[in-house]
Amino acid sequence: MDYEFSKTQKILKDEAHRFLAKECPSDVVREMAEDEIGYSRDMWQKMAELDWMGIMVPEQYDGMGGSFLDMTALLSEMGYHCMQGPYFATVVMGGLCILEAANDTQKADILPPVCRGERLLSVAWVESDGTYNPEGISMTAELQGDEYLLNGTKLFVPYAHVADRLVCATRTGQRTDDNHSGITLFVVNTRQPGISIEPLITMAGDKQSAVNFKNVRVSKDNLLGQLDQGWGVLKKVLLMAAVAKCAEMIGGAQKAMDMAVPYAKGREQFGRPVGAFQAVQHHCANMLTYSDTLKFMAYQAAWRISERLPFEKEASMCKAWGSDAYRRLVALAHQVVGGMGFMEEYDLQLYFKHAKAAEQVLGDADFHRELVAQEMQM
Amino acid sequence: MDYEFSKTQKILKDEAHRFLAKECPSDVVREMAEDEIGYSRDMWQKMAELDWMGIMVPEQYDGMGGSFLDMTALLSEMGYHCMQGPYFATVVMGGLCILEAANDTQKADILPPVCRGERLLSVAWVESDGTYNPEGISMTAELQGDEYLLNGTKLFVPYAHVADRLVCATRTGQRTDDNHSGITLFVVNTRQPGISIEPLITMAGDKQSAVNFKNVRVSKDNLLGQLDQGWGVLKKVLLMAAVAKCAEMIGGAQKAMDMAVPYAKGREQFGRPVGAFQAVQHHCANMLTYSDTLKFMAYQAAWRISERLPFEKEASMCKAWGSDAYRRLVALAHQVVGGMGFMEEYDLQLYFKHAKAAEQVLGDADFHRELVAQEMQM
Amino acid sequence: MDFEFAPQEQAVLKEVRAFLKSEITPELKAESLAIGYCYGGELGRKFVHKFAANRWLVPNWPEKYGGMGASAMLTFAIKEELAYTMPLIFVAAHMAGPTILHFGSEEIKKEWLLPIARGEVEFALGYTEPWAGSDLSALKIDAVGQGDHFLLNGQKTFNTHTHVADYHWLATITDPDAKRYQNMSMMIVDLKTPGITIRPMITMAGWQTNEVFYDNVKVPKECLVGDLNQGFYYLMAALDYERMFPLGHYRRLFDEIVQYTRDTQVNGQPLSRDPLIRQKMAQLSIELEANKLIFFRLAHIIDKGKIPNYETSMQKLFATELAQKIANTGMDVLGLYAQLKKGSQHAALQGQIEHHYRWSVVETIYAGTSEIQRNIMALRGLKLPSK
Amino acid sequence: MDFEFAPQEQAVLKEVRAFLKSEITPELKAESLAIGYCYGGELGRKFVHKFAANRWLVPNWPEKYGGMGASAMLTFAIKEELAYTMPLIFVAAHMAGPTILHFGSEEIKKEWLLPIARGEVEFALGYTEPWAGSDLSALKIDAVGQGDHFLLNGQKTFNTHTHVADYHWLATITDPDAKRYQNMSMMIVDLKTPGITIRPMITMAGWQTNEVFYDNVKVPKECLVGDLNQGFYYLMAALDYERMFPLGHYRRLFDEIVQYTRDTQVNGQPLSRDPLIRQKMAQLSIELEANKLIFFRLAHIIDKGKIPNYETSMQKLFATELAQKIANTGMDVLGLYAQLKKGSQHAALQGQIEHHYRWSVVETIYAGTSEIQRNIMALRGLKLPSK
Repeated sequence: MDYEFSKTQKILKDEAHRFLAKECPSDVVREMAEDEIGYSRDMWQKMAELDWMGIMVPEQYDGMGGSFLDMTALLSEMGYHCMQGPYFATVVMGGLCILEAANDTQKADILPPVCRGERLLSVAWVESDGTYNPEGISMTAELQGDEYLLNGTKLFVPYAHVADRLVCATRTGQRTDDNHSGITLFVVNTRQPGISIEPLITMAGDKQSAVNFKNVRVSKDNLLGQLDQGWGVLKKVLLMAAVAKCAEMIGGAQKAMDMAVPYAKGREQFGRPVGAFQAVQHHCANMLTYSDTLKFMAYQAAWRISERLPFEKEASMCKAWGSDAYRRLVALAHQVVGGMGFMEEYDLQLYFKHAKAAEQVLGDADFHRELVAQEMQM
Repeated sequence: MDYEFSKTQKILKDEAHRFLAKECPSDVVREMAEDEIGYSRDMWQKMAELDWMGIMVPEQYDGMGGSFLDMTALLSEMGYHCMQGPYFATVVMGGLCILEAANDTQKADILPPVCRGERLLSVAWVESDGTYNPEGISMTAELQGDEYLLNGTKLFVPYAHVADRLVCATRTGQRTDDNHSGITLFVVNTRQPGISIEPLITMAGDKQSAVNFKNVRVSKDNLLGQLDQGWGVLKKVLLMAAVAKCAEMIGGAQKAMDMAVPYAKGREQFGRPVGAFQAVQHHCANMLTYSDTLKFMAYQAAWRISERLPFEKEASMCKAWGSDAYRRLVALAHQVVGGMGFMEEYDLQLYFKHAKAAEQVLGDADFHRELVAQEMQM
Repeated sequence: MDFEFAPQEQAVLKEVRAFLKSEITPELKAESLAIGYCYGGELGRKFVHKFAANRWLVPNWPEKYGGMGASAMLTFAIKEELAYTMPLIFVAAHMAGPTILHFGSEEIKKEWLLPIARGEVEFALGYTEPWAGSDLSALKIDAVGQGDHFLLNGQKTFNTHTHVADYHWLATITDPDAKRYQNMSMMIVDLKTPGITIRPMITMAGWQTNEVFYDNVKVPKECLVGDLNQGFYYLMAALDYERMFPLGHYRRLFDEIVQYTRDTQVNGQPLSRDPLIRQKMAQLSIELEANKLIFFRLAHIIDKGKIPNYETSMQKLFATELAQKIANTGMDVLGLYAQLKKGSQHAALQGQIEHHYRWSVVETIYAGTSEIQRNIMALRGLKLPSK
Repeated sequence: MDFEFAPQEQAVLKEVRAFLKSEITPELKAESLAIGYCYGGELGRKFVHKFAANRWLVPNWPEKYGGMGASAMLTFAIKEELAYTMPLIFVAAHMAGPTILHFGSEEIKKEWLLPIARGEVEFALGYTEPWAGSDLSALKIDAVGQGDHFLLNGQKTFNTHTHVADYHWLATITDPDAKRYQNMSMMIVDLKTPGITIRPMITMAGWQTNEVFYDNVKVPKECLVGDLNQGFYYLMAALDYERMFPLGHYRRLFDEIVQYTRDTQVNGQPLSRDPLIRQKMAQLSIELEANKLIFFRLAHIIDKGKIPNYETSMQKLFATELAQKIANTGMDVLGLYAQLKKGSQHAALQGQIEHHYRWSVVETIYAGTSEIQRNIMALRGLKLPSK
C-alpha cells in the first residue's frame, strides 16, 4: 500500500493550490454566490489553459489523459478554496457520462470544445421526488420517426443556466420491478426549442435550475449509450461523482481545520489560549480523525476507479462517511471558533454551507449506507 | 407542575433505601446472580411484610392501595441497589396483568396470596422471534369442551422457575392483518402437567426460562379478560411495565454517578484529581443530563398512569430515552473510573449489565421509537 | 408530582393562545423575522404593548411592578407559547428585568420595571468585547466616575439588539485595579447618548448584530444598577435568565417537518412511512419532551423559592443542541429541497429549514458555549474540583 | 497511491491463511479464549512455535534477529489476519521486541530477539501501579542498584499477562530523586524470581489480570534495557506499539453478526431486510473500512522509515470505540437472545456477543484511555498548547 500521491500528482495539486489561492480567494467565492452567472469566464479560460477541463479526457479528444485520481487532487484544492462554478457539472458529471457512454463520434463532437473551455455540460437527472433512485425518473422520450420527443421537468440541475449540452435521463421503456430498465440517456442542446430554464436559489450559492422540456425534439444520434440501458451508466456516474465530491470535501475539511486550529492557538480566554482547554483539544482531535479518515476513504475509492477495480462499495462507503464527517468537522470548528465563526465575513460559514450541499448532492449518508448494505448482500 | 414526590412517597423511598442498603448490598446481588433460585425467601418475606408486594393492589385484595407512582419510588431504590429477583415479574408484570384483566373472582383468588408474599407470578409472552410484537405470539390454545389445550414454547420468561402462576399469551383466533386480534390470556398454574421449564443463563444474572407447554389443560375459568382480546391488555401492560423498568433505571443511573463522581474527586493523576480535567468534567456533566432527563421522563409517564390520563406516548418516549440514556451514562462512568471499573469486584459492572438488560427487556429504543412514531400519526 | 399546568394556568394559556392567533399578522411575523426575532420593531412594539397590557410579559412579577404575581410556571408557559407562535426575544423583560427585580434599589425598580412590564422599553445586551467572549471577567470597557456621571470609553461586539433597542444593559469596568469579579458595574445606558456608535455586523443567518463603540460617553450615575463594582454577579444572574431557553420556535419547525413527511410522497408512499424517517422524527419528539421537562423544572424551582443552580445550564445545553439536531434533521428530511432558499422556485416550507440550519449554529455558542455550560454543571452541579 | 497489498505480500498472506486454517483447532481456540487471548498457554505455545518458524511473528525484523526483513505492511497484515482468525496478544514480539530492537544494546538484542521471534518466550507488561494509571510518570516501584543487581520493592496492578508469561517487561524507578521522565528504567525480569508474588484480579469479562508484588527481588543488572533512567521513553515507545490495534477479532464478530441477520427470520423476513439493521450494519462496515485505512497507514509510515506520531493514537482511539460499537450493535441486533451466555439454552452465536460486550469496556481504557489519545492527537498532532 502507498498512501501518497505521485510526484506528478503533488505538482498538480500544488499548482492548483497556488492558482486558486490567487484566482479564487474567499471574496470571489462570496461574489460568485451572489452573481447570477456564478462563475468567471476569465478564470474558466485560465483553468482550461491549465488543462483542467480535459484532465480525464483521453489525448485523442484533446484531453490530458490523466486518471480519476489525478482529478481528485484538483478537486480537493477546489474544495479547499470553496470554489463554486460549473466545473463539477461539466468535467465530473457531464464528462463522466460522455466518457462512459458516448460513441466515438459523440466524443469527438463534445469533448474537444469542453477541453478548450468552450463548452459547458451538465446532467439533468433528478425530478420531483428529489432522489437519485431510478424510480424517480419519469421524464418521457417518445420515438417519432427519427426523433425523440422529450417531455418532463428536471430539478436541481447544476449550472444548467450556462450549460451548452445536458445529459438527460429519460424513460423510454416499460418500468421493470426494480425500475432499472427503460431508462435512456440523451445529449440535448440547451438552445433547443421547448427547453426553459428556471434558476433556483440555493443556500450555498451554487447555481441549480429547474429545466422544463416541452416537446423537445432530439435526434436519434443524440442517444447516449444503449436504448433503455441508461441506468447502468447513471449508477456508475453517480458513484464516481460521489467520490469526486468527497475529494472536494477533503479540501474543505482541511481548510476548516486550518481556520480553527490556529484560532484555538491564538485566541486567549481565562488567561490562556482556548486551545489549551481539554474540551477544545478534544474537538480538534476529533476533527483530525474525521479529516484523515475522509481523506483515505476517498483516495482509496478514487484509486480503485483509476485502476479499473470494482469500486462500488468503497465509493458508497466514502460518500456515506464523508457526508457525516465533513459536516461534523465543520460543526466542531464552529464550536472552537465561537462567535466569530458565526459572522458572514468569517470564511468558516462558506464551508458550513458547502459541507451541507456536498452532503446532500449525489446521495446522502442514508442513501449510500443502503447501497453499502446492498453491496454486503444483506 | 410539581416535580417532587409527596411526603409519603419520600418516606416510602427512604425506607426502601435503608432496607435495601441493609438487605441487598452488592455481595448479595453477586450471590443471587450465581444462585440457582436467584432470590432470598427470607428477604422476600420481609418485603411482603413491608407491603411491597401489594403496593398497587387495592385494599379489598389485601393490598396497600397505592398508586403506580408510589411503586416507581420503590423500583428506583431497587434499581439503585441493583436488586434482582422475582419482584418485577410478580408485582409489576404479573400484577399488572391481573389488575388490568382479571375478574373479581380471579383477583380474589390470586392477589391476596401475592400480597402475603406466598405466591409468585410471571408472564409468558415472548416466543422464538424474540419480540414483543403481536405477530410473534404463536402458542395455541384450543378449546376442547370446557378446557383449553395449550401448546407452544415461551422464551425469556422472567423467574418462571419459581413462579406459581404464569399469565400466558396464546393465539385462539384467526390472525388479522395487524395481528392484534385472536390473542387470549390465561392464568396457568406452573405445576400443571405438560409444563416444562428450562432455565436460561443471562449476562446480568437475572433468571429467565424457556417454558414448554405440551397439551397443557387449562380451565375456561382461567381465561383472563376477553377471548381474542388479549392484545389490548398486553400492550397496556407492556407500556406500564416499560415505565416501571425506567424507574429501576433511574436508581441504577444514580448509583453509577454516585460511584463515578466521588471517584473523580478522589483519584489523583498528573498531580490533580482526575475530576479537575475538563474531559472528565464533561463526561460527568453529560451523566447528569442523562440522569435528570431519564428521571423526569419516567416520573411524568408514571404520574400519567397513576392519574389515569393517556400515557402511551409518554411511556414509549421514556423507555426509548431511558434505554439509551442509562447505557450511555454507565459507559461514561466506566470511562471516568478507568481500569478499576473493569474489575468484577467493583460494583459498576453490575450496573453495566443491568443497563443492557433493562434496555433490551420490554422493547428497546428502536422498538419504542417506532411506537412513538405511531402515536405521532406518522 | 404533577405534570400538567394548574387549571388557572391553563385558563390564562387559553386566552394567550387566542390572543396570539388573532393578533399575529403576516406583516408582524415578517418584521420579526427580518430583525432576527429581537423585540424592538415597529409592529412588534405595537403588538407587545397590547400583549403586555394583559400583564403577560412578566406575569410572575409583583403587581406593583406590572406583573400579576403569578407563578414562574405560567410565565415560562407563556414564553414557550409565544416562541411557538412567533418568537420574540425580550432582553429587558426576561433577562435584565428579573435581575433588576432581584438586585436593584427601590428607585431603580420604580423607574424601570413598570415600563419594561408594559413593553415600552427594550434593552440590548452589552457584555461581549473582542477580548472577552466566554471569559466575561476579562472586560476592558472603562467607566470612570466623574461627579454625577461616569465617562465611558471602550468597545463592545456581538451586541445584537442595539440597533432596535432603546437602552444598553451594559457591563462596564468601574475599578480596573480591583481583582476579577470585583471590578465590574452594570448600567442602563440610553443608546441615543452622544458618543455611542453602532456598527452593524452581519451573521451567517443574514441577521444583524453590532459592534458598539463608546467614545467619551457621559452616563448619569443614576443609571447604575445595584451596587458599584458588583456588576459581575448581576451579569451572571442575567445570563442565567438568558439561558432559560424556550424551544417553542424549533418545536414549531419540528411540527412542520413532521407534517411535511405526511404530505410528501416519494415513490408512491408518504415520507412518513419511511422507517428511518420515523425513527429520526420520534427521537426528536422524545428529546423535545425531555427538554420540556427540564425547562419547566426551572420554573418549578423558582416557584419553590429557590434559585436554579446547574439546572439552567443543563437546559440551555440540551435545548440548543436539540435545536441544531432539529434543523439538521430537517435538512435531511427535505433533502435536495432543503437547500432552496425562501423565494426560490420549488422551495419547501418557505425555505425555513435552511435558514434555521444556518441560524442554529449560534445556539450552542451565545450566552455561554456548550463547553461553558458543561463546566458549570460539573463545577456547580457536581462540585468537581476546578484544579 | 496504492491500496492493495503488493503481490509478494499477498503471496505470504495466502500461505498464512492456509496455515491458520489447518493449524487452529477448537481446543486451541478454547484455551486462547480462556486466558483472554494472552499468548502463553500450552497449546498456544505449540502453535506459535510452528507459526513463528515461518518468521511470521516478526516479519519486518532483520533476518539476523529472526525476521525476514519484510515490510511493516506485511507484518501488520499478518497481525490482522491472525486477529481475525484467532486473536493472540504478544507482548514480547509486538510491544517490547520492537522497543528492544530500537533502543537495546547489541548484547540485549542478541539475548532476547531471537527467542522472541521464535515465540519461545513471552513477556508481560509491567507498567501500571495503583497510583499510576493514566499517569505512568507517577510510578513508585523502587529498583535500587546494589553491586551486580537491582533490589526491587513495590507493587504493580492490572498486569495482565503475568500468570502465563515468562518475563516481566517492567518499568521501575531507579532514581527517585531525579525529575519526572528521567527517573525510570526498563527491565526484563524472570517472573519466577524469588520474592515475586502474583495475585489474580478478575475482570468483568471473566478474565484474569494480576497484581504483582515485588518484595526484595534481586534482578541482575544485565536485565536492564537500554540506558539507565531512560526507561520512560522506552515505555512510551512500547506503548505506541501496543496501541497499533489490529481489529480483526471484532471484524470477525461483525461478519458473524451480518451472517446472523441473513439467517434469522423475524415475522417471515430475514433481519437483514430491516432498514434500521441495514443502516447499522452498513455504518459499522464503513467504520471498519476507515479503521483499516488508518491501521495500515501506520505500517506505511514505518515502511517509509518514519515514526508514527499522532496517527497511532488516532487508530487506537478509532478502533477501540468501533470495537465497542460493534459489540453494542451486536447486542441490539440479537436482542433478547444476545443476553444469553455461552452454554445457555437458546444462546445465539455461542454467547460471543454478550462476552465481547463485557470485554469491550476495557478497550477505551487500557494502553491509554480515549481521553489520553485525544490529548496526544491535539498536543503532538496539532501542536495545541498544553497550557
